Amino acid sequence: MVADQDRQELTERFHIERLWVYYGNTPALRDITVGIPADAITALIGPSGCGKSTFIKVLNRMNDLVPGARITGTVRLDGEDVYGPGVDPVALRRRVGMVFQRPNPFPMSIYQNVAYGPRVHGQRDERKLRQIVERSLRQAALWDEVKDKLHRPAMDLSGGQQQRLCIARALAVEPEVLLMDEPASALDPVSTAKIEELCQSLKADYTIVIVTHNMQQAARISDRTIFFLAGEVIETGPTSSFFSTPKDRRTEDYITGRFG
Amino acid sequence: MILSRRACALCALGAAALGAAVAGVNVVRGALFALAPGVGGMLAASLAVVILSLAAVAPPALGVARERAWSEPGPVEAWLLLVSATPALIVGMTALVWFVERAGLGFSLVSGALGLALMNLPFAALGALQAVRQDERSAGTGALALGVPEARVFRDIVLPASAGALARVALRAAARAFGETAVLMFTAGVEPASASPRGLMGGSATLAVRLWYLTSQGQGTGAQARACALWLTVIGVALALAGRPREAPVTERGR
Amino acid sequence: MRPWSALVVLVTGALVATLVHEALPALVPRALPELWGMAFSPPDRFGALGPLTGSVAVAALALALAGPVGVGAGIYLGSLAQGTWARLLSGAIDTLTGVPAVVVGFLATSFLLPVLRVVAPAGGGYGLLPAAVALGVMVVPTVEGFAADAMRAVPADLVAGSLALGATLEASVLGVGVAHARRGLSQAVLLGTGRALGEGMAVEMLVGNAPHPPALLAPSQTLTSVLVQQFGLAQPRSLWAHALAVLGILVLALAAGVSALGARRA
Amino acid sequence: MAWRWLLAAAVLGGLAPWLLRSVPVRIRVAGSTAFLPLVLRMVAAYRREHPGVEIDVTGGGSGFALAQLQRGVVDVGVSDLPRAAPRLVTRPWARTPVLMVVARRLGVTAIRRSAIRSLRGSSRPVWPGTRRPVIFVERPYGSGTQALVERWAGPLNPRLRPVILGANGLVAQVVAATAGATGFLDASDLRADLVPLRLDGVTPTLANVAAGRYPLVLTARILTRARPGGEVRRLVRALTSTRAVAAAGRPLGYLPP
Repeated sequence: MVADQDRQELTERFHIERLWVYYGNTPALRDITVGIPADAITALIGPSGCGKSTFIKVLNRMNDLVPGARITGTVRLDGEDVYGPGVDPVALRRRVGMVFQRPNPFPMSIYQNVAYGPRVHGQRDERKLRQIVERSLRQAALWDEVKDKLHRPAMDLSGGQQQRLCIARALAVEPEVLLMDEPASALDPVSTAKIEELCQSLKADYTIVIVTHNMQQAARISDRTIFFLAGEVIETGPTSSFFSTPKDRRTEDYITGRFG
Repeated sequence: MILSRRACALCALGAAALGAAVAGVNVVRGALFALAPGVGGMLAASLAVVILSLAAVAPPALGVARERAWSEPGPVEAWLLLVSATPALIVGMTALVWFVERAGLGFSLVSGALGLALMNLPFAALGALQAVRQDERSAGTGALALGVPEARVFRDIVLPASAGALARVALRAAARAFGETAVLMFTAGVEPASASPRGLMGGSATLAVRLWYLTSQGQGTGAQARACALWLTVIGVALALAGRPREAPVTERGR
Repeated sequence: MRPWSALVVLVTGALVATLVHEALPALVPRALPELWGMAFSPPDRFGALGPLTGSVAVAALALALAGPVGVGAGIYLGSLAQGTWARLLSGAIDTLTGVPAVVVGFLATSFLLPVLRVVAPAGGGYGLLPAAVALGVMVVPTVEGFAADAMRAVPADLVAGSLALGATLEASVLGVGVAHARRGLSQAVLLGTGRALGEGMAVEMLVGNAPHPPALLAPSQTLTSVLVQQFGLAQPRSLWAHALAVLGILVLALAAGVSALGARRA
Repeated sequence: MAWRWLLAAAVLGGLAPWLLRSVPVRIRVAGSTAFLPLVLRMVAAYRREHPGVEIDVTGGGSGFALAQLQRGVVDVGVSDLPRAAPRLVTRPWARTPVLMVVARRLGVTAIRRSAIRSLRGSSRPVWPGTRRPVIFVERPYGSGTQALVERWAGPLNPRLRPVILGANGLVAQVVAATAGATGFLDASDLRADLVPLRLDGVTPTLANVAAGRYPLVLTARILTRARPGGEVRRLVRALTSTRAVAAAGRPLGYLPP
């Protein structure tokens, strides 16, 4: 038992302890203690309003931008307190990339969308930038579709392509973690399948946290699942056992569709 | 039912008729006098103060927009909303004390432009804020998530994304300034520009102030007054129409 | 607060402070002769009540004229309107937005005053009535805009619910929709009133500016008309100038107060 | 970052008036609208002789000129007000007759001072010989014309409700349009549908003003702050030259003091 826990500590990328998040005086997350393993896909599931989106935004401090939000407890990334004094949220977000529910390409060309991040972070060499753009677009499985129109506006792409562009954009700054907030919920089934495939191929190099509404999706792609309900973590475990033998009654109710 | 649909439409058409009358009468009666002597100089003076005032109001308005783009509306917005109801006349009185008298700028186009900028300040700041917050696809948030500093995101992503909305705010501010009388009366003077241009430090009548002055001198029937009215209407309406906010198309319900 | 926001708040705050500072010497008790008199007539009579009544009366009258038109157009454009007529109407109202106040005043002096001069020769046609008509024309777009916004904010489900009961579209919008937007519609009228209270130039051209109790068709005063005429004439730091600043505070308080009442969200 | 910009703007703003003012010499003249035609004519002549000097001329009225002189916004003022202005230097400048006018169709052409006084003092004034009520069109406080008229013709009965108009041009417009109305204005605002009344049997002409026969004469003064600087002093000296006023004024209806 002790040995098992130790092994888990070693491979944990994020460790969250006694985390409370309040909006005004209303707690949105209550006393969360959970770990997120490195080089694996962790799925966050739960009904709407259960706090999973809040949770993911805590990880890269996007929550700082939500007015009236206040947190207590600790969030550690590789052992370092994310909310500690002297931590620059801007630098943190470079390490922890994020993809949003609705694709939100910048009002620029496809090429510039991907090159923007590295350029802001100091990459001036155009040849290197071109390499980064190509590599990121290949990683996001978009290269073949856009290589002939790199300088067309990103807004001309289809929704699914735009979302993969946003993933490429996030990958271009070489993050260690990739947060995805329901990345496929606004997409058609074909695009969704492509995004899922993409997650699988990225798993080897990145820690991926994905919020999803879709339990089949969670079961298909994730290694671990965390179930949120009303701001609390109800159950967490390897995806395989999570869906086959849930320990908590509420988890079972949720995954069998009895509520939510 | 107190109001029938027809009554609504009739009320609305009444408003439309008023609008058409205002515009139409001016165009027809003013057309012949559009080039009355002195009008060219005043048109130039009007445009100059408007452009100068926009240049003066843009940095603070965009500055506020940048600083508050990602914050929830708070006391700053509440205050701006409150003071945006300040009547132009009150702004003019203050501008007379501040710019004309204390700063020693005298009755001049510079004073006029500063007065107009002061008048438009809350309006422009609120408008710019609304414009940048309208970034619907939240591309700005996407850039923040890449670890780009806020100031950079604002410059590179939010500004281009909201350029259209910002331009419309600027056009509306220009329309307000172009037709403004109370502020300019106290800051830029009422006499028509002379044949020799007197520069930005000289006082000069703008179209709106001149029209008020002529009317209140009992010379409202003259060619110059009509020409002023014509230019004011044509340019004012053009600016207002060009700057009208894009709203969602009227939703078609039921039927 | 961050620098630009601080600057903007400071400058706008200083504007109010300047006005109060100018008025201060007149605000000590008994500094102004006849502060509550009906006539503001320098050099010795600084009655604020007359201009104040004039301002309130002219704004109320203007809204009595423009309110129904503006609200009606707002309801129509915000919910019922479809197709060409709606586009024409909203274009016309947007056009009206762009017509400067001074042009409205000019047109009223050219076309309305001569007619009223025949009706009431003793007053030269001047009075609250022509001023209110001009103001009414000016505030129609304001009222229409906010009224239409209020109607657009009515949840579509609400109207649909009424339609589902077999009510006609008109009945649904006017019954259920207007009931829901009632607060927003009254706010539209308040915002229009705020604008009417602060408008000076057109009123000054039409109201007659005589220090008498307000009348529909005889020269009267409003706060703004007194300020337009006299602010440039009063010697700085004279009792007259301080008294004018007091009128300025009244205008600001009225206009901003009524607008704030209108802008307050539920 | 923004602080730096603000600092720069503040410094620039502080320096701006000085920077901008140090460009060419600029003299600001404002004053009585009744005398504006004469001011404009004389300033135009002065500009031709002194091309390096910028002169802005604004009407605005005597009260406006006094107030703005005291604010330091205007350098030279033209006032036809009798009231003294503290700390300002006054020089007599020009005169012009004030006309009492009625609409031509009213049929009145002359009136005596005593008759005007009794009309103005009455609570229900009626034109002699008709039953038409008199409608008084007055000017506001701060108008030199109004001050002169009140001194000569007496105050209005407080129960009357006169029309008060801000400018002589408006007075002309309203009196012409209203039967029974009467008002006072200067010669430059006279129009064909108005009749200037003979007062105490004297026709308002420049000759009668010069001879001292016409009773209603408005006198304008040139005002400056104490000890004006070189360019302003030179302009004032040119403006107040009696010969120049006579030459420029006669065709426009003005006389030297």
